[in-house]
Amino acid sequence: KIEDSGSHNSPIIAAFRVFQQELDSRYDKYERLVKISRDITIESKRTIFLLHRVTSVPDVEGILKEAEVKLDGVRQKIGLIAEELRGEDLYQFHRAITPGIQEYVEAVSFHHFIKHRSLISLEEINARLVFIRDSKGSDESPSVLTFQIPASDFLLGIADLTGELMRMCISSVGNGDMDTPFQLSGFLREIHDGFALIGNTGPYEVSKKLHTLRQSLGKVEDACYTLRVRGSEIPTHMLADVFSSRAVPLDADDNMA
Amino acid sequence: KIEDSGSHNSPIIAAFRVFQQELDSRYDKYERLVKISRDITIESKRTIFLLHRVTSVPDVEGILKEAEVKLDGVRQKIGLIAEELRGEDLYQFHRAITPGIQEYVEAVSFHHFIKHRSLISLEEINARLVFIRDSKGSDESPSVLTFQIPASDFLLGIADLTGELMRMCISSVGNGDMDTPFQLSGFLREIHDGFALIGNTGPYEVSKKLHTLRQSLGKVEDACYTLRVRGSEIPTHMLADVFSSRAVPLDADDNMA
Amino acid sequence: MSVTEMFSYIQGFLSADQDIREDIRKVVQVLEQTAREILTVLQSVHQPTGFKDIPSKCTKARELFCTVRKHTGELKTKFPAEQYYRYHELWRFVLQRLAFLAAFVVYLESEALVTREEVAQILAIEVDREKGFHLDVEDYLAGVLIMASELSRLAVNSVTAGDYGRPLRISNFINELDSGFRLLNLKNDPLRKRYDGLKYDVKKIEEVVYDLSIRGLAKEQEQEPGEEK
Amino acid sequence: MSVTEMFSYIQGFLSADQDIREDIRKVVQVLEQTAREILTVLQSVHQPTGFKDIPSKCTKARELFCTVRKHTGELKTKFPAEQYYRYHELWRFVLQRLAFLAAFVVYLESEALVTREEVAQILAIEVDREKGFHLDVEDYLAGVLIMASELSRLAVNSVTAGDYGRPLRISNFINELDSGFRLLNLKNDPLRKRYDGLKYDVKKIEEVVYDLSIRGLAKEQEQEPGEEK
Amino acid sequence: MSVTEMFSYIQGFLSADQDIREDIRKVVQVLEQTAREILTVLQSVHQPTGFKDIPSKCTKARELFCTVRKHTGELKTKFPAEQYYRYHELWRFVLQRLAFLAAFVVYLESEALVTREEVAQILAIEVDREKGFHLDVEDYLAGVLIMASELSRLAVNSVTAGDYGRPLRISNFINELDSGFRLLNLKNDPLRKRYDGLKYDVKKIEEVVYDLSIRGLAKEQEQEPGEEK
Amino acid sequence: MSVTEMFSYIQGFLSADQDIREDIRKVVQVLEQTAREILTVLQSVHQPTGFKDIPSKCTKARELFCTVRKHTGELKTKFPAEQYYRYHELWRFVLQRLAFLAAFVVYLESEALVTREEVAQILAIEVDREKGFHLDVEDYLAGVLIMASELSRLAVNSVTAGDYGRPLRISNFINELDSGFRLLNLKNDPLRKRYDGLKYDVKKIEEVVYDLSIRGLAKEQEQEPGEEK
Amino acid sequence: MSVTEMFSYIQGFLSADQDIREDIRKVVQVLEQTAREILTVLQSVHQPTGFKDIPSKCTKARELFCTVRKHTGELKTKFPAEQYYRYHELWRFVLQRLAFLAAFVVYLESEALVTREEVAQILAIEVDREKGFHLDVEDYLAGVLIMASELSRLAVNSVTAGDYGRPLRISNFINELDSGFRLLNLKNDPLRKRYDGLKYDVKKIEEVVYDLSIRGLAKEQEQEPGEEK
Amino acid sequence: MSVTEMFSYIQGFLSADQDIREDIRKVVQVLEQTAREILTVLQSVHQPTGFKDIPSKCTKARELFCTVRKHTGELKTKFPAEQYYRYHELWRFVLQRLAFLAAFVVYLESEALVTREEVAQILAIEVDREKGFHLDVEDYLAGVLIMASELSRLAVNSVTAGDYGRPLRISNFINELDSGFRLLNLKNDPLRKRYDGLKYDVKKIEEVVYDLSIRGLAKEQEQEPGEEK
Ligand SMILES: [Mn+2]
Ligand SMILES: [Mn+2]
Repeated sequence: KIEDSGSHNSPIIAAFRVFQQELDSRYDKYERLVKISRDITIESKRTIFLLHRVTSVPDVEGILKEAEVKLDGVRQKIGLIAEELRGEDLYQFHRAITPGIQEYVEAVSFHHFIKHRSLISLEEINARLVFIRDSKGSDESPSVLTFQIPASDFLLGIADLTGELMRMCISSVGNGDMDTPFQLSGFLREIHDGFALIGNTGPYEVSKKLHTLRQSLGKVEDACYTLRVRGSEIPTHMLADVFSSRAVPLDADDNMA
Repeated sequence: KIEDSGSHNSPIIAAFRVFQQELDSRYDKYERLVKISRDITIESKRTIFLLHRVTSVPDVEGILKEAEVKLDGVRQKIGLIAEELRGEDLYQFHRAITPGIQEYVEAVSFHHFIKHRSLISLEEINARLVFIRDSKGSDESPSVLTFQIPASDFLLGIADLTGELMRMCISSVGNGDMDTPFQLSGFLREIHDGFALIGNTGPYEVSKKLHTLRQSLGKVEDACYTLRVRGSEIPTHMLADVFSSRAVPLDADDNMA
Repeated sequence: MSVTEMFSYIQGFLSADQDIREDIRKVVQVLEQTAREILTVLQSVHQPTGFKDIPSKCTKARELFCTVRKHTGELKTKFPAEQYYRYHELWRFVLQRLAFLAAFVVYLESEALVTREEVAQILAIEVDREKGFHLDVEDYLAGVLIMASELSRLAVNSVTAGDYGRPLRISNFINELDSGFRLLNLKNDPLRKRYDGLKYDVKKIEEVVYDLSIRGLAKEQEQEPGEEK
Repeated sequence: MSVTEMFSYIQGFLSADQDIREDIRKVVQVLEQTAREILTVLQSVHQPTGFKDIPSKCTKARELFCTVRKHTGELKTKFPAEQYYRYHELWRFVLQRLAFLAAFVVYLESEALVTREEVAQILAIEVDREKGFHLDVEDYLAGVLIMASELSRLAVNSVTAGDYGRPLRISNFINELDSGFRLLNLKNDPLRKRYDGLKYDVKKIEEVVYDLSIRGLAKEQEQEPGEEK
Repeated sequence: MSVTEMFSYIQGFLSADQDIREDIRKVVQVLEQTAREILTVLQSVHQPTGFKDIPSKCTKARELFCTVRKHTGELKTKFPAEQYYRYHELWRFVLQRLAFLAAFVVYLESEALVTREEVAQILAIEVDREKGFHLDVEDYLAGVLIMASELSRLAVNSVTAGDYGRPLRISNFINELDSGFRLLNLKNDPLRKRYDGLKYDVKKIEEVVYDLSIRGLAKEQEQEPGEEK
Repeated sequence: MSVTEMFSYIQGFLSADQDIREDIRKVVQVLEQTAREILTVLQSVHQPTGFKDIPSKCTKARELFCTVRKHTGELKTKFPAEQYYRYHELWRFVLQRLAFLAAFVVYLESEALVTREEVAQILAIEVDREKGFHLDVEDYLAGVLIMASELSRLAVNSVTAGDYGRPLRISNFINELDSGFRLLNLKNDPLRKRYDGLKYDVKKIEEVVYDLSIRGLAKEQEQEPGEEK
Repeated sequence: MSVTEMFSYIQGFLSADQDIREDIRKVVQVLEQTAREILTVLQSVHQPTGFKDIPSKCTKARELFCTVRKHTGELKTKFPAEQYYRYHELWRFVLQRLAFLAAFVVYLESEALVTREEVAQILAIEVDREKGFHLDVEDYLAGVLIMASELSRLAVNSVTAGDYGRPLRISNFINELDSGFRLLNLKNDPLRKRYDGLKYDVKKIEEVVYDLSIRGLAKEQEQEPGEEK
Repeated sequence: MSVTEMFSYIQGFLSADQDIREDIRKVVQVLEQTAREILTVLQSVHQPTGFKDIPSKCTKARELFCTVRKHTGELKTKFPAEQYYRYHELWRFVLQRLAFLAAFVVYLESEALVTREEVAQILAIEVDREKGFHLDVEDYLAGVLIMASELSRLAVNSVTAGDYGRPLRISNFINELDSGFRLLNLKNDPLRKRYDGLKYDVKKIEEVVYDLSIRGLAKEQEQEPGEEK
């Protein structure tokens, strides 16, 4: 008799029903965060993709604006994360959101670099992650939600940024932009030296990315070297001419797209 | 002019045509040997499979004879290898034939164990790998071909044999055979101690199989232990009765297959 | 068609594939949930009291299979039928579990080996690949092997519950199964590994039968298996 | 702020973090040492002679838990309370061990499943995250599963010690636990893997009960469980 | 059907699969041999003298594609059409090589990007999966990317051979290709890795164009591409 | 000094080191051979007949340890004493094996745990690093753990050989060993992994004792351990 | 001595070893931090502007080496001198880095290969093992190889900075180094792998020199190396 | 023959085999040393100054090959002639290196591809397996491929040394070699992988020729190849 009813009335089963609820709600939240993070990743990647077009089209401003709009959309999504994490311990769900957050850092810092030719700071990023929400009780004043990106995610995003900067450099060379590669190599070298200073004191994932970072820097330095060596055969102003005459058909092509 | 005709008359190309022939004939021979080896593997595995039936049917002799016929077929195939390797360096094609050769050693030594309850020697195996062939020139006397199994292949085959012995032991226990497990554990222990003596002085592949061998021995020792412990609850002659009464339905079942 | 148009068109293909995988994954999750529920129902047969109402447990499991069929029906609609093997890995695991559960129910009901046709019917899928979403033969076999190991546990527990006839019947059944598998020339793959485990199930069950035999407990029951069922 | 300054600034964060980790690691080491001592005390119940004075062993273990509480108290002070999960991995292992030890003591005392609240109390930590350093539900469950495997060993050894009633009671307890766990929708994580191990514990204990049943040793004891407890 | 019969029947299924794989592997080997022959023919365009008789080389390659078609025809007969993805890995590599070779021939003939339809036609296979043995879109793209890298080599060698107009045309073509690929949202798979290499091809060709431009060698030829083709 | 001179000079260093390693390796090979011979002698105790003349086997093993001592003596002369840890890896494996063999002999002779001093004496090496070529404490412990696993095998085989008393004694011995190891704060290294294996040996031996107990086989022997030894 | 006493005694040994390791690790961490700072200083020579004030950077690096010497001094006190190789792995990595940095400074100052004696002096450690904490020859060589790869980067960047003479000088230096290494009979170890990388550095630098030569840039500078240095 | 005897007997085989391997390894080490010396001699042709006295370098290398012949003569005596392939792996690597060095010397002397017969003669070994210790065709081909990559480096460095005619001649030579290799039906083995590397050498040399062509440096030299050779 005891065994039979056991599975229904036992205190053990009762306790496990509580655990079931707790775990399910935790896993569900985790899943929701994974999905938001995935959306953030996709949208951030698209933004980066869009930003790469600045090397091949004349309307840089237009692209920057379009990217800004996309980034606004991403920030809305980060707002959803902030809402899910209201009152929670961010690090409990960190693994769910870190890919998206890193990718956002990558996108927003890429945008910032193209616009300002400098490295965005963690504070600048966080300053834009403040969300005003209507409280549930409608007559209360709207509440303010913030999201603070962990330093490690910031670093990892910046590490990935260097890959994009390298790609941008290669495209610039291809498209005859004479200044950007040199600017990029200086900037990349600064970031590289920064990471070298941190070395293996940061999280393990950062050390793992150092090798790729070094490779990217090498590629950019090689590109600048090539420009310099080839540029040595012709006065610089002529060089510009050569490429500006080439730029036209390229643009035409791209407008078709 | 030179470059154009180059690809047709150049001494380099001429030399490479020779290499092409040499490599192709080598690779072709290799492929043929791989295929023979694969056939040998399959047929040997089938023989082993057949031999495992001795634990569940009464007609052991019949099975041994059937296996002997199968092994004769395998030996014919080894004759094909010997023919391919006539005048060649066996070790040049060793990698192509070693899987088949090892599997044959496994099968023939399994057969030998069931029949004689002892370990077959390398000499005994090799003695049956003598092939009489009609010479190509029809009026010459028939030539004799032999195949010598390398010691390492012999060892590796015996190492695999231990796995089959373990399986045989487990089945014997399942079928109530009281003697075989104890015989097997003694035999397996001897082989195990033999391999322990060789240790890591043999080829690398042998050392790799030592762990599995040790596990097999452990399983067999556990089985004997179980028999002893359970047997303690009943006089031995009764034990045999118990199982012989069980053996009948099993046989019936098998005869249907 | 310009290069751009061509590539836009191609992009469509690539996204479609990713969407399909996402869709399949969702249905598979639901199937896993239901499979777990069926398992809970059937597991209770191992309890001493569970032996009494096996039929009612089977009935309950059968009901849950209705839900399964609803979801397998849904699963089929998620991808083009002829691309079964493109996405096979996604549902392989759960299909093997379901095959096991179907086999177990059928065994408990009739002490017979479920056929592939029956499993397919219980899951409302096909046997022949040509006819649509089907049960791959290797997945069917994997399900059967999972059941074998469940039966060795059942043999042990039926003795505890005082049912001394069942182990013998299980023993015969498993032996027949083993003979069947010996006919197969399995590659060195996951299925082969699973099959190697069958020998231990056989051995365990034989030991139970042995324990009953030496105590004279097996014989007396053997005469009345018909009544007990 | 230059790039270099920015990186120096961030390195500040990272160093602070590393210092915290170092501090936590030290306390955790001490906790591990105490946990090992408690284990040594409780392990002796597996000895044939150990069955006689289980209560005294429990008392001794309870005393050692005082030391544990001192160190968990210290642990809490080593990092900002709201960043529990940032450093969770560092103490996760030892907390699961301690939860196991607490569960084992409680089982030995009362043959009941320790509640999460009780474990938290024994370790002088919280149940609710909001209230401070707490016992994560997954770590509690992991501790319970470690105990299950210890109980399967206890079932074996209690037979050796001549206590034939205990295995049956353990079997019932473990079965109930198994039903409980089957309610959970575990992800493919370490806890899930540990839970998969429970299957073997259940089986092992069932085999012990079987061994007793077939020899008629289980029955006789079943009549007097009340007295023995 | 007895268990034995059932298993014998199942064994048939398993052997059939192994035989199919063996058969496919044989045809694929022959296809690889022919692909290597086509490559040898087309490779000679990189020779200084090779630029003169591109058309005759293309004709010769086209002839060899007849042999290819014979073998693709044979390949289709080796397995049930709807199990394409079950055996896909077996022919994937050679199909990508053949797609590359087809794309290269078409480029040399017309300086245009081969469409998937054209490749399929050259290989006598289908574009739509539904219609039979088809060219998977990813394999088509892989073939196109292999060609891109061949074209960067061609750009270099055409300068050596004194043909200063071709690099510019290749540059425009490759740029268009690059724009096309940018439209694709590639996963992190082998194709993506291959695509990342395209940037270096683009860069290399741009450098050639640059070298020609600063020496005034590009312009003069640009005016007469029509004549040269 | 030119670069060439400098590197020639450095090559001298490297060769010297390589020569030392070569020399050590040769002596170690001989030691391994002898160790294997001792193992062969001792392993025969697992034979059903082997239980009778354990003392004679021990004597034979003791003789072979003379040869070992000759070679350890040689080993010491092959490298500067203070560079023990530079070449430690070269003899570590064989030293652990020898420690195991010494521990096993001593156990078979006296059913007691060999001390580090005894092992050192049997191998004619030192205990203290300062005094010369010594037995590292971790290598001693590794040898003891290898023996533990050999003893679990011995427990099984002694039952098979009809000696029902030995398993119980082994069980007590292993339990004591386990408590000893629990005092150690092992790093996460190979030794720790080996120690984790001890748990399985303990469990295995407990199950042997259980099997004897449940059949009433343990008791009857327990009364006469004195006579049997 | 009982088993417990023996193990308590052994635990003393293990703790002592663990404490030493902990102490060493702490000093090594500080050394790594300083090494990173030196690296940051020296890496700025790759900046276009960095070529101008190489001397001032070297001076700054030399100052930081004072800190290094303080910590190497501390390191020596953390363990018994004759157990260098027992703990070698703990500082090996940082010592190679420091050897590299010392070699790089010396190269930048004098374009000469640092000797092992010089490195030892810069780090305030010994060359001969007998005299105390020393620089193992393999670690010295590893440091030199790391520098070689840094120099190939420097060759590239010096061209970018408009210094066309340096690559030629680096090329000669690296070639000499390569010949030196070819005198060594390296084992199949990490050092050997690192040396295999030197081949790529040599090739890379040769290509830089080639690029300068074909454009007539190497010649013009070659005439005035005296002025530039 | 007992099992033990049988294993002792086989161990005899194994020891003999190991002794042979040890002997071979020693000779091979000496060969490697000489090969490294020849390489050092030949490497100097890459130096700007090295181009002047290629003949004298070749003479010096030819002399060192005398030493090689002495050791290959020794090598043959170390094992039964008909078991060449049993120990092939032991000398394969060094034989390929030596084939490369022979091929390189011959190329530097005559700008022609060394034949297999010539290599065999230089190393004082056979071409036909039947006649004794011979040069396997695959090892000969591997040596030729190593040379190809050395030639791509030579093309770069000859430009630096002001020799603009050599790259063109190397380009033709390598192209012919490439056509030769494309005739071979290589398996998926190390040789195949090495051959895949040839593609990069071809490309690199083509780029050098391109650099010369676009600067009009190739033409002027092309007119006088006869004189220069
Ligand atoms: Mn990115
Ligand atoms: Mn086998």
